[in-house]
Amino acid sequence: MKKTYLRQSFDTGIIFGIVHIFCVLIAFNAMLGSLLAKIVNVTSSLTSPAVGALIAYAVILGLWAGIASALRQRELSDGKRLLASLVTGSSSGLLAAVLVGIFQLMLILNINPRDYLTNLSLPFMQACLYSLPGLLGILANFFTFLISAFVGGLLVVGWNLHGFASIRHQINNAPKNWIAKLRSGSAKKQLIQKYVFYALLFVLIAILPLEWGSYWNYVIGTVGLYVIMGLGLNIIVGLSGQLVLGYIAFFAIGAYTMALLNAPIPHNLMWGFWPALVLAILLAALAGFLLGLPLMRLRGDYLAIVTLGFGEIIRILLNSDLLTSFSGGPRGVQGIHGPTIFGQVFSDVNYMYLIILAVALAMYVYNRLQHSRTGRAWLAIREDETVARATGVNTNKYKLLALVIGAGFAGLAGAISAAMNQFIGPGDQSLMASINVLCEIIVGGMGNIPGTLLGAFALKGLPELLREVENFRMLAFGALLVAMMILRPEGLIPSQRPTLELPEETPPATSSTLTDAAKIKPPEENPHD
Amino acid sequence: MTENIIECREVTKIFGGLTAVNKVDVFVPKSSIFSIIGPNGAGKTTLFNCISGFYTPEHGEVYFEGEPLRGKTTDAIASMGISRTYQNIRLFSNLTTIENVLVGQHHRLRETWVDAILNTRRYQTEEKASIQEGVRWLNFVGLQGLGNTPARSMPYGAQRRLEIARALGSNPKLLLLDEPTAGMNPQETLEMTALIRRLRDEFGITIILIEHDMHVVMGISDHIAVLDFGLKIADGTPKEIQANPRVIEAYLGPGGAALAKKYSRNK
Amino acid sequence: MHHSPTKSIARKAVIAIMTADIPHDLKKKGNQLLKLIRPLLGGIVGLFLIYRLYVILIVEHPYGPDTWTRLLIAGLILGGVYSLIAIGYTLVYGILFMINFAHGDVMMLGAFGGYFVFEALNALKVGIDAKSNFLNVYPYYSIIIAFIVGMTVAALTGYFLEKIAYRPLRKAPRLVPLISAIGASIFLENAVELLFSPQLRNYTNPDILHRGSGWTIVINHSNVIVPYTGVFSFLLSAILLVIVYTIVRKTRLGRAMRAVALDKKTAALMGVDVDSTISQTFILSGALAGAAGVMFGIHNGLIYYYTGFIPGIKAFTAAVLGGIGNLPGAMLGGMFLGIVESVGPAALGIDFQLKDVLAFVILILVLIFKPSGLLGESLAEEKL
Amino acid sequence: MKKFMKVVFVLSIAAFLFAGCAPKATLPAACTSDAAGCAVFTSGQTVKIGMGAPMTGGNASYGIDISQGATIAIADAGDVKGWKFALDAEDDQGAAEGGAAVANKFVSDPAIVAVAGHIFSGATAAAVPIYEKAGIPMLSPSATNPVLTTTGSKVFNRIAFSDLMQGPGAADYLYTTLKVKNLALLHDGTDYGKGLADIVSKQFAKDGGTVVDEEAITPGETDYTAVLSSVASKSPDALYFGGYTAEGAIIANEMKQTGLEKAIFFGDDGTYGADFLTRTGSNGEGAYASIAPVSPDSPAKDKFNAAYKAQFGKEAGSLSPYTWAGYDSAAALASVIKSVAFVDGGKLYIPRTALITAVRNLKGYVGLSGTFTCQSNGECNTGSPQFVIVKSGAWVPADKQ
Repeated sequence: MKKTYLRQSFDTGIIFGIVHIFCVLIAFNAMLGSLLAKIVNVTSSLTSPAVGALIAYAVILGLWAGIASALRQRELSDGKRLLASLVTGSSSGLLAAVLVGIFQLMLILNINPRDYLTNLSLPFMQACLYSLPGLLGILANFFTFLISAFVGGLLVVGWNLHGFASIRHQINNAPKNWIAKLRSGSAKKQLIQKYVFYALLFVLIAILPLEWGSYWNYVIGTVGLYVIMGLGLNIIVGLSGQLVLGYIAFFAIGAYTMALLNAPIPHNLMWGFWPALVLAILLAALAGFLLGLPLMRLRGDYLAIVTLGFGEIIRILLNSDLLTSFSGGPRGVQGIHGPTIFGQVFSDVNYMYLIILAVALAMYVYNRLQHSRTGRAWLAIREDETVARATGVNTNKYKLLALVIGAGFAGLAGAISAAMNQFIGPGDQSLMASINVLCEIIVGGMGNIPGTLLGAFALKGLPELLREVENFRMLAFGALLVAMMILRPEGLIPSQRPTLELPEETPPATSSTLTDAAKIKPPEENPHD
Repeated sequence: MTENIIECREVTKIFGGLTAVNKVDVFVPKSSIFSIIGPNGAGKTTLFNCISGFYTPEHGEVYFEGEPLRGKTTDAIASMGISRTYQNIRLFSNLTTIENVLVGQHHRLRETWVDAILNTRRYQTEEKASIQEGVRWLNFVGLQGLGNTPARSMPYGAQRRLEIARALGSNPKLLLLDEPTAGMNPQETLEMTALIRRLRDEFGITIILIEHDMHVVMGISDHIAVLDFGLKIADGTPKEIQANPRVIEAYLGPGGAALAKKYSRNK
Repeated sequence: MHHSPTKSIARKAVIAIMTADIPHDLKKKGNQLLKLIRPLLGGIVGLFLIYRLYVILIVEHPYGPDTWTRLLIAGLILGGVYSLIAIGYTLVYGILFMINFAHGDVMMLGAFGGYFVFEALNALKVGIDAKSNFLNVYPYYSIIIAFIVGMTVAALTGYFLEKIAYRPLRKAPRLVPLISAIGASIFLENAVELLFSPQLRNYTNPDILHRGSGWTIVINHSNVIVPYTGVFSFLLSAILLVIVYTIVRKTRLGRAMRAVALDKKTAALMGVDVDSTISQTFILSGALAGAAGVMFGIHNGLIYYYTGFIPGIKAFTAAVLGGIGNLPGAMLGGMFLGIVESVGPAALGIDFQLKDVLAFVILILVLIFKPSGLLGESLAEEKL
Repeated sequence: MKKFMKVVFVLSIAAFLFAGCAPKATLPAACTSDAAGCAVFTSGQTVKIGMGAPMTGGNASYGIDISQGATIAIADAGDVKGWKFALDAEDDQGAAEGGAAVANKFVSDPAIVAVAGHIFSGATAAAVPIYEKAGIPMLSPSATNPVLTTTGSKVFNRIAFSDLMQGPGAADYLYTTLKVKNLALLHDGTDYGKGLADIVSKQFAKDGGTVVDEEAITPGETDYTAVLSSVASKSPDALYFGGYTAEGAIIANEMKQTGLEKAIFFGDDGTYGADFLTRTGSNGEGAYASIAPVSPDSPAKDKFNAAYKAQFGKEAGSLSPYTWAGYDSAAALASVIKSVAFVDGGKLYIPRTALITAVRNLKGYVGLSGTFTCQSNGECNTGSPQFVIVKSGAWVPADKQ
């Protein structure tokens, strides 16, 4: 049955009200407040925020509610839409009023709920009541929502804000259109575009590391390492379709190889960076092989849990008393020697360039494989393992190969990061790290390079950018992840298969290069045209 | 005896209680079209699965060119020269059509991941050649110009043809077609039958066919085997089969034989 | 000890992979290798385990029967909680084929629900003297209320989780709901941290369930305590497991669930309301997680926003171990895992620090031999 | 449109290039002579003290608690010659990667002159080399990993009570004072707990006692009866636990139901604190802990506790045992900064190298969690530990002999 528009807008209001209550209870409003306060330079803290800031927050939320509910009633008349926004405002305001009403009660009865709801200090509750006495504060809260929602409605009706909806839609399709635009146009134009693009890219890559200081070098460097891991995992999950949850284990193996070979404690072997790098990659790959060998029969989530277990096993062992003498135990390995250039150790800039090179290499390899017989075999396995097998693909071999190569990528990333941080400890090898990489490739769009790049920035860059909101950043991150999946389930940049240029009229058979193709000569001209 | 490319000797496949295929003998001469018919659930597809190695029969043995297939993995069997299509179309739906055919060629190519990374001559030549051959197969089955369209976005009939192109890509000696004309209109059906004939006549591929459309079956088969409830109830040329009362009963139920006689006399 | 054979096989296979192409005979060898490696690896580890067992139990036997009893008790209690959470995983997996990563956090929320009930009832005075508060005057009611509230909170969480985070993704590729679930999990954890502070909370039990006290059995001159809380949570989980099993096997809802699990389209055609069935599944699994949470709090006594994470992962492991999607499997897996974790290290003479390693190794071994878990349906025949 | 983008891009490149060679202002001699130069503050700017701490994830309580302690310290510190102090607490998630990220962020912010941190040793180890390069002194309240002070770092100091001080003392006390012959050790697998346990077991064996069992637990869990039962089967006189309150309290509780009723629970400064009492109740009676030499209740501490409760609504120490150390590290840094900062021409200058040496030369600073005098290696909380026991629900000094 269809709800009336009033009922709908009432519900909208309720939802916004609930969101508001949640925000107040986690003192998110105060955080926004203190951000605003920072901008206008007023002292304010989470425990006793500036009243003005809280009002500002409430107004913003109210406006949003009003606009949302007015936009929702697209087909209705302006009057009704205003009414809708009013209803929304009142229902959300009602909830807000109830909340602060309870606050007022606690203040009067002098109950301190902080033992349970940690943010509700008395000054905070005062501030939420706009430090007004008695009913005034409650009414004030109610009317902030009511009025701002109404204003929101006016905005929509006034000079119409359907813009919002369409903007959202555009944002949704932006990457697709953008790519399409790049792909469009004459071959020559495309070529020029391509060259210009790469030239600019090169200039950027050449200049930026020198310019943007150690912090951004570090952040972008980490992103780079995650790109490498993302590509590696993409070979396993994106191409060959095996869900692996303990991917970080291979990273750990690479990192510890580098660490144990190039740190004074515990072994003081001092192989130097480059041989250690090679060995790190090889050992990680070998680990992938040994893990994969017995598990080829497993499919889907069984493989997932086993690899998850593998990751945990590696982490626990690295942390355990058993291997302390070997791997440094919980203390990890410190003072790892990095590579040297002209006799002096790498600076952050040097590392940046090293990582850029590694990323370029990883991209190259990934790209080559993706469009080869091997890559096609992987995709076939992902699409339908049984049929792939019946078509003559040795699925075991190729699944194993994917695991081995993917693990190698992780080893590379691990080795570099160990040298860059000059430290590696079991603390970094947590399950969440594996999950981060998985999220990276899925958020970005599985099985393609631009997606992986974007995903890496989203997952490693975003939390850095969100630093301003301190404790709220992981909350925001989680919410974004869900929203992301709902809005763009196929990832920011959906994969699409390459367009091979196919011969127009088929030249005489060159099947000599194909083994035993001699037996069978496909027709030169075909009957259907 | 050597003329038979495939020999099923007393092949028996049991699922739990029920015997899907029961002591079935099938001998298929080289470069012939051999049809397996029978009512639904007669065990036709199960027999296919035994041949292409999805199932290993409980009793009996399948010989391909005199070599027993027991214990061989499906990919090994495929690379021996047996390839097949599926009753419910099973393409690599997110790959393009040409890529589907290229996967079909997989086991004939020699290029490896190392070649791909180093972009060796072998990689380049093989890619070029295999793409060319792939395109020719696409043209052969009548999908010219559709090389770069994703398999999933193709019409039903085209998908069936693509499945055949993929099977041909692996350069088979024996081709198992599971209801190739199912759900096709008469026009498409005609084209398909023509296609199947050409496969035998031009390339000498042996074809085993599961088919419900009797016109097709009687039209193109050299030999027909009839399965019913897992048992082979008849075997022979189309003429013999048409005359065989047991077959007619299997299809038309008891008394059907007489009915059919009457019908044929009237003709 | 079991490195040399694996290594040599590894070398051969690496060559196999590196070499341009595996010619037929060699390919056959490769497949034989693959066939060989499984029993080889499994056999070696299995032998190792048996050897250790022999050494500990027959040769060294460092523990008396009292210790074994204690270990077993701990294992059974742990197993009870695990299987209860595992059931939740398995229900959801069985019907949606997705790993509900946030399930552990649903349990955590349930635990908090029970916690607040106990706190409130503890503060609620029902007599003149200071000691007489509702919690201890009416302990049975208190416990019942706590469970009702905890289960309700968790069930609601499960319901909204599905409605908001999973339902829009029904048609999406398999990994997408998983990521959404991970996001939800992160969100829930941090939300609880921000609401209630990261502080560890002490569960205030009613005195009849006082932690640490219990029946005392004397086994070779040392008293083994069977804690009330432990017995309580074990029995309760057993009862709940039976209830769930009957719901799924006998009731209309159960039939609907199984129908949807088999084939959503057909179920819908047969007049099963797929959406509501899935919602109810989430409510059911949520409620179980909630009960598990309250039990966890009552027995273990400490909860915080991260409480759900480790049990969540363990329960998922248990579910897979038993054959995910299979109810008795989840119960078996949970019990098995619990006992392995508490008894295993002692029985094999391994550091207790490595109990999780042991658990996962056993998981891997089981899956090597039964790729679909202890009671899972077999994938031996290729799916067609 | 495209053209416009290109112009913008070229301009931005140019901007980057010019940013490199901005004109330098004339500096006072103290700064030009200083190897790492000065931090310069115009009027109205704030002098920032950084803190890298786990604010999210499973260990958030430590970071949040310690940063809250430091916040109060900054409030108490007042101002340096008219310039305000500010605390910049960043989330490093307690791990190396985060530690390096935060460190790099801090060194790129010229207003950060010193760092009260990091909290966890992993993050700290990754951060030290970065501060070393930038010349920013550290004073960690809680990174106890002994290796940290052995790498010869100039900038790293800690007021965390060094394991090397605490461990041997505890072992001797167990052996000589408590007459323990058979000791079982348990640690939580963190570098702190394990480090202590290892040192204690070595020393105890050297004293002549026998270590009957050494086990590790998995932190974050709440049921350790299994491992405790196996420990009990070795029938030790005492159980030494290296770790933090959360696990320590659970163990003290569960010892009573796993056959360790008679064994003494002996904890460290990580298990010491009000929270241990509330969580163990009667089970905690007779539990020992070794702590840094400080009177359990100084008036300053009471004042702090009151302030903490008022501002954050929790008892100080209920989130982590390091609240007071957090206060101390920030307060000590503030006092040192005051000592080296000078005003010249309306600007505040803080010579960085001078600050580093000043922190390293910290002497007899009386804090809430101890009296700090930094050694040449950066250990600031030395001296023999003090031992406390739980008597009738309160920590009281244990009797020495």
